[in-house]
Amino acid sequence: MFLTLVTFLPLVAAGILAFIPKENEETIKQTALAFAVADFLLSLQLWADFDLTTHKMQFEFNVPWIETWGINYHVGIDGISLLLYIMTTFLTAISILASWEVKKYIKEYMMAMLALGTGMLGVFVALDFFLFYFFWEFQLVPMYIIIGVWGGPRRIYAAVKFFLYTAVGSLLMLVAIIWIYFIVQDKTGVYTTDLMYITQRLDIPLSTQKWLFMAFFMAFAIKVPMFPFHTWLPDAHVEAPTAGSVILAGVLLKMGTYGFLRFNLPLFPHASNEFLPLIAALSIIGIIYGALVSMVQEDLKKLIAYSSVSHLGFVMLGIFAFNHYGLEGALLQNLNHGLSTGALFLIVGMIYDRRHTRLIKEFGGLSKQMPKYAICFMIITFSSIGLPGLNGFVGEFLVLLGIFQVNLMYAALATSGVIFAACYMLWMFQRVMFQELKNPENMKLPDLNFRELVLLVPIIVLCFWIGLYPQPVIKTFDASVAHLVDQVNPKNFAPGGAVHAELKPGHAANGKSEVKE
Amino acid sequence: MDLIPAPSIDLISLAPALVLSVFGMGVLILDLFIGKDKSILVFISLLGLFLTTVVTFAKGGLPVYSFQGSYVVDHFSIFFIFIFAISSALAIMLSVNYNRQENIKVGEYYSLILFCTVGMIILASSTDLIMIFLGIEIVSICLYILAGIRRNDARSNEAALKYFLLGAFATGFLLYGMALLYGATGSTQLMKIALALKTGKVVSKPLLLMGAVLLIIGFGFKVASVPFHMWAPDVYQGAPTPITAFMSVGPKAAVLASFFRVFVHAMPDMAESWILVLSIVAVLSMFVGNLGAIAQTNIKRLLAYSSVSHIGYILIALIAKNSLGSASLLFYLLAYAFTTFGAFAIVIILGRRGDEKLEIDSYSGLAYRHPVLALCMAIFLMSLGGLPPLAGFVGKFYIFSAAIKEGHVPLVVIAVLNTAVSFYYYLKVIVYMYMREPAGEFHPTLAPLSLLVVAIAVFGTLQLGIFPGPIISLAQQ
Amino acid sequence: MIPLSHYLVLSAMLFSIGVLGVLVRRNAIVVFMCVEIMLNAVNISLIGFDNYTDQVNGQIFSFMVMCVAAAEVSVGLAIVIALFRNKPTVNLDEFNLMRW
Amino acid sequence: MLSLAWLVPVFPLIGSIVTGFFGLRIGKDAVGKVACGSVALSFMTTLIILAGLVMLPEEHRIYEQVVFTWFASGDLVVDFGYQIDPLSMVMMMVVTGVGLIIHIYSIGYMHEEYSYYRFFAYMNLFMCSMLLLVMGNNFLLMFIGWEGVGMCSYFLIGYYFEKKSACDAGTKAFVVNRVGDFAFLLGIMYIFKEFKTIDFTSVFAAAPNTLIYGGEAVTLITLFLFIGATGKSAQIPLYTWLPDAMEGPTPVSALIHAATMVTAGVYMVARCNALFMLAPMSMMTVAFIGGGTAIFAATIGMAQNDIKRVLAYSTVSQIGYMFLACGVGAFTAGIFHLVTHAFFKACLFLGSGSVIHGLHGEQDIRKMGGLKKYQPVTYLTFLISTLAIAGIFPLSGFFSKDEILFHSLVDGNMILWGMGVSGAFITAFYMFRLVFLTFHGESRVDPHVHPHESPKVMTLPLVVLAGLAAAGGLLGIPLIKGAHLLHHWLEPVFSFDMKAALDASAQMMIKEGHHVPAWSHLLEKEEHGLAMEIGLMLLSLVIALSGITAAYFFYIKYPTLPDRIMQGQWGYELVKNKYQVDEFYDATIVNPAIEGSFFLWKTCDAQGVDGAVNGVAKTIAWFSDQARAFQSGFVRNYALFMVVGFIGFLIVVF
Repeated sequence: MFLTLVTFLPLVAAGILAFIPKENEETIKQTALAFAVADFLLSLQLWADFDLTTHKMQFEFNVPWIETWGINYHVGIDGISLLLYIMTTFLTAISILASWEVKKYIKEYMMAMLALGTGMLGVFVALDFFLFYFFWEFQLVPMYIIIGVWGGPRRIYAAVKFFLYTAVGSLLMLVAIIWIYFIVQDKTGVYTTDLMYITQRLDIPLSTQKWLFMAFFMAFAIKVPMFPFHTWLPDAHVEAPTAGSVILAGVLLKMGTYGFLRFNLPLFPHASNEFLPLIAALSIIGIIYGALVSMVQEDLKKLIAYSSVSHLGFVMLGIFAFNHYGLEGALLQNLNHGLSTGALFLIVGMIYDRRHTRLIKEFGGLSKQMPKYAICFMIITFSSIGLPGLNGFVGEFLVLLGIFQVNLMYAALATSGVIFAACYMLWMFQRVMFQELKNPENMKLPDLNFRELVLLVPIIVLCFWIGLYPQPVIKTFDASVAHLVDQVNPKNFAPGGAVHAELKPGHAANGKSEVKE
Repeated sequence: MDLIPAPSIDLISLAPALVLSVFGMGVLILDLFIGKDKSILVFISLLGLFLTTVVTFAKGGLPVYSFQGSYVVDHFSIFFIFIFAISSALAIMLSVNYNRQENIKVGEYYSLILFCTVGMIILASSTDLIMIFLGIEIVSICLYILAGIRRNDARSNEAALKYFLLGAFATGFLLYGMALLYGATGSTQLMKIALALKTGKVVSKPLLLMGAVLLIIGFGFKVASVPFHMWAPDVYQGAPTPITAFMSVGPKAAVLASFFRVFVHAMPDMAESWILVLSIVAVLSMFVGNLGAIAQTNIKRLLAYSSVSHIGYILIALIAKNSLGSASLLFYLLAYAFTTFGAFAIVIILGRRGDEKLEIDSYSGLAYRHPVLALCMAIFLMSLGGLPPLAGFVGKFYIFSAAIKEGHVPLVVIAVLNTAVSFYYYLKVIVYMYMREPAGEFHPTLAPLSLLVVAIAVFGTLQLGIFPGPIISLAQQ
Repeated sequence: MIPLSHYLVLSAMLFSIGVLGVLVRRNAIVVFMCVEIMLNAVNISLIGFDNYTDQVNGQIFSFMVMCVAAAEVSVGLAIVIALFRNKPTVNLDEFNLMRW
Repeated sequence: MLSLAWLVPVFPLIGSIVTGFFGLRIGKDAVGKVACGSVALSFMTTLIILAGLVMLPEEHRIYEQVVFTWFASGDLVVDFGYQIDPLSMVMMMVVTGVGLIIHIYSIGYMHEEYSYYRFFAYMNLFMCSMLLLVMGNNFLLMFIGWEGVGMCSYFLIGYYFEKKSACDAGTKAFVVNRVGDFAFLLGIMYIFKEFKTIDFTSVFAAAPNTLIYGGEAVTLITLFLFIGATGKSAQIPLYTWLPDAMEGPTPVSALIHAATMVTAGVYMVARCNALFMLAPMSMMTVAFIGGGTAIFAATIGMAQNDIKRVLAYSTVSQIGYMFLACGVGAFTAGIFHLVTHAFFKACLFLGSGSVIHGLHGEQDIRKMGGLKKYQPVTYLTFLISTLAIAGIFPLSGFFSKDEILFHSLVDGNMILWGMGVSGAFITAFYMFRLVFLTFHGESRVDPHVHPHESPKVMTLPLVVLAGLAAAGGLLGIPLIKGAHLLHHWLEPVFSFDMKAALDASAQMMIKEGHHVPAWSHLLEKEEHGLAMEIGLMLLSLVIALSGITAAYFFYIKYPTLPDRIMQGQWGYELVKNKYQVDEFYDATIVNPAIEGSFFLWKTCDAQGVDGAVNGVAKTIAWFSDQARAFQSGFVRNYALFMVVGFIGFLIVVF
């Protein structure tokens, strides 16, 4: 019940905001921030009460929702989702504070932000297919509105692209969800969409697994985004307002990787193993390709967007290492990317607020003018590069270590990403912050104000904390990851898995003939 | 053996149609005796619809057949009558203000809607080809008139003419199909047809197939499925907006009910043939509807094309031909009714005399002038698109479930891809409402009844989307 | 007895004539008359079937068809008249205000 | 006493935080005091630890201190722990000692700078990272330091961030280092895969029983590690960043790019001697890369005109010697040279800094000359260090270099020895060229500049370092038994039982069913007479002297000769242009990468991938237009479609 409260608190806050007259801008902003911070603090309580020793779902809450279909309102949290959940509340609060200077329709903006918060939190706690899909699609709308209304010049194009692209993937997932629903019903006679129940009992032949895997893969790979499905991301990032980018990078992309962890791996372990080469290849291409393309970008946000493609490649690679290191590294890297890239977007947003441009060539030598900004930017840059001692390193190392156990070539190719990361980040940093301060427009830029420091300092502190003492974070993952490793271990599923898992002939006869190769 | 057997007529099972007919005639007659103010007629019509709904639930021990099995009262038909009553009531409520604004001072208007509803009730309850034919014709003839009720408006006229000529043309096909079916099986009653098919007592297989195809054309026309949909955009655009809304929900639902009975109940034993044809029709409808809608600039035409695509989704429920299929059909239609009426209600509210605001770009910036209206419109559009937590999503989920249960996965994949395409044009409207600066002024006519319609529609859309449980249980009976 | 196929062929031919008429004629009234031909074609086959199978359903059906056809005529002509008031022509090709 | 170890890196860290965040507020004097004080504290702590370590019995001279568990995942446990053993002790002494001297020097050198505090913050942070590097008890902690020094190096090279060349050099240094780090990381991961741990002690103890001598695993591991070392220590092919790194302030060059950071690679290879000894192929690679770099960089050094660049190439070349030593298994010799090199090269750099300071920023040796009368202290210390690097008896360089040459012949082969010897000749030549051009002869100084001697705070460190450069050889006096202190000291670290390792390997191979090759010859140790050793010493002395003589001949006796001879010589041009390696890298790697990236972005991404996405949208829009076109508005058309549909369906059904 507490979990439900934390999840829906932002939506309630959005409802409350609706009743504040839109002239009271300060009240609106403060109320929104107060609720977001409160939600963050409440979510910390979850961590405090979290039992590290079990992989089982905690804070579970399960009530029937649509009984006829066996759909429940089932929420719960485990080591995999807990920290993503907390990061979501954290970044929601940060984003709201980052949006202090939004000029138009502030009330609607805050409402959208808060509604988005609930949508994202819901995705991470939903333990019912239907409920998951419900939240998964639900959060699209506020994000779409945020990009489309408060975005840059090509915001409509970007917003529609974002929406449609992600919708295509998720609709295919919907088909798969329904399919699973009937497979389970055929096998057990129970109509249910309960994830836990299905995960334990879903035992399907490899060919079916492959199709279902592909459907889920499309939904999540687009969200992540993996290599050929990434082009919505630069557009969305470039056009989104600062806070939108922060949320997009910090949370929305994580929903994709979370989906792989929560659905693809446990539900289709065999297919996951079969698809490993493909996904590893796409991830590695993503890592290198994202980095190279990022190197030559002229727009700061686009650069960071492409760097996300690269970073998320690491995360995917870690997930598909199927071992403890890789998975924990991926989870950690999820958080790290959320923090570092979120902070980078904030940083770019701050300079954009001052100069109304994000073109790298417009800048140069800002260090001289804005030393505080320079320090923050520098730390975050190195965190993004993955410098040991900052947050990026541990996750990256674990991911690489994980994939190394699988294949030396994968690891070698992926590790080359660390070189490219240094190239594009440092080159960008050099052109923006170093060199001569030539552009007269940059001569009088004010340094960070108090609010902006308040935004960045907590993130920087977290960066150091995760970099120097990530143990509390990793411990949180441990039990759940160990369980997941077990689930995807080839030893634990029958080879072929076919005979006893055939569908009943009467029912899906057509389906089989049409669907199997 | 009596020479003239006394027909066993169960009046209670006929009550809905009878009550509504009485009210319809009452409205017609009363119209002669009252002055210019027709609002009393509205009240009486709504009362009639309400009473119809009440008496619908009076019958116990379902299903009950009357007229030697030509007419049935079962859960299926009751649910449909419920849908019809809601859609007709909403249409009437929407019309009040619209008629005032467009200066339509015709008393028959309301009685025609009521008669049309009677036709729908008959259509949904009939289990005999003759009755079905009669029902369809009652509905159609009323609609021909209603579409052209703005006698001085060239578009309205044109709509009526097109609808009428093509409708009659399609009736020819339908009728021919019925005749051949009758000839092939020796009966006009659906149950006997089913029996004949089951036992193989078919005079001629080609005749049967031909009949089935002709029936598909007839029904397909009435529900505006591709390639028999072409009247729909034009007629939707030309007809008065409340009638457009009405047309796109009630009559279609009625025809679908009958469509379902004829094909799923009467011809399950030749399913392979008609499933193939219906699949093609469904796929074409989805594609043509969605693709056509993308290019539209007129909101009514857009919604018309969108309704074509929705027929595509609904036909999947028929193709599934299982109990889930019928239940999902019911649920989807109810959801669709709420959503469509809601959308059209907003269209009507935004328009005013001489400035109907039917072009999509006239919606620019609506969200900043009238946030609630814009939000409602967005809800309806998203529900049409099928986004949770709205009714349209649950409906689609339901239909897709029915189809996947039968293994029609490719069909469903096509359907979901089409859904994605459809998001584009629904989003387009939202883009105009939310993401563009207001272009002109808005002068919505905020009539109480219209707003009530919006409120009901929003409530229905959200209720069916978030807590669809009760209605699903009802639909599954 | 005249074999059933004769009825059916006649009916089909009439129906086809009606369909063709609808497709090629421009005058709204003529088109509508072609539709009537189609309906009557159906009547022939209905009665033919009846005659052949010794039933009455088809005859009842054809009565219904006639009634409906009559009703359609009245409505159809009313629509044409209303149309004619606004635009003095019955040429269908001149009615395409709404398209695309 | 040893338990104080954790404090050593903490002092500079605190110093860095204080100077970095409060530097502007507390003023320059305080910044200087804090920075030097923190390093001094670490130095003193190091001395205490040294005392503690000395007091331990020889075979127990290893002390591990786990501060906390950095992270653990599955069976991977990475401690934040320190390891004090003779090797790390040597490094700590060098780092803190030389570091302290250079910090003091910097007070004078950097005095005019506005962002004085920033400089010291970076310097202190560097000290902290470098100490982590040498003190870490596992590979990953070493890697923290490894990357940390890289980052500080990046900042310090780009200290004058308004100069584009400085920024470019910084970025280049970091990126090239990253190439090495990439391999280092792979090496660490490989080690973990084989050993399931990355702690030094466990890995090295388990190595002989886990890895097969000369096997694929150990060869790959060591090669990966060595590539990492080439990045950090500026060896072929990753040396190009170091000459550019001279963009940084001179104390930085002295501390980071001469004495400490760049030798981290040597430290790492020496640290992993237990692994390298198992991989003969890698050892050969190390030796040849080292020897090759030694001679290659030396030739470039002959033709450079920037005083710091000459020293930079000299550094590259000297580190090459250290690798050469490691490659032939003479790890002690490598570390010995590392130590002496730290002394004399730091002195040289600081001396050059003094010269530059005295000439107000002039770095071109063609615009110097005759400075010895203006800067006597600088000249003297510079000369001592130059003699040391040239290998003149009895200065430190003589001992360390000679040891390397001896081992390269005895444990290596003639080729390696030849490389070393010719490198020594060239070294003597270009170093004296530098001295002659800078301090002797006619003054070519810009008449507006008035050279002057540097302040005490700068000359004192020079004197100290010159003293160390002169006396450093005492650490390893050859020939006399027991007088080679360093050798004795490092014995516990570098004692590798080859026989046991080979036996273990043989057993593993038998277990796996492989044929065991004959390894017995590896254990044979040739005995060399004293005469040979002395002969080699004399030979190298002669070579050094001839190098000096050549330089004298060219640059003092006939100063016009070099120009006349070299004019238009392709060989000279080639050397002067540094063999065009930078250009080669630009043309083959950097530019293709950037152009390729543009191609990927503009063509692949925008037109290909995104083009496909938009193409789908466009196709749909096109179909939409088509679908619309059917809707002609004519009733008869609509009817026609119905009939067509009807016929179509009839065809489908029948």
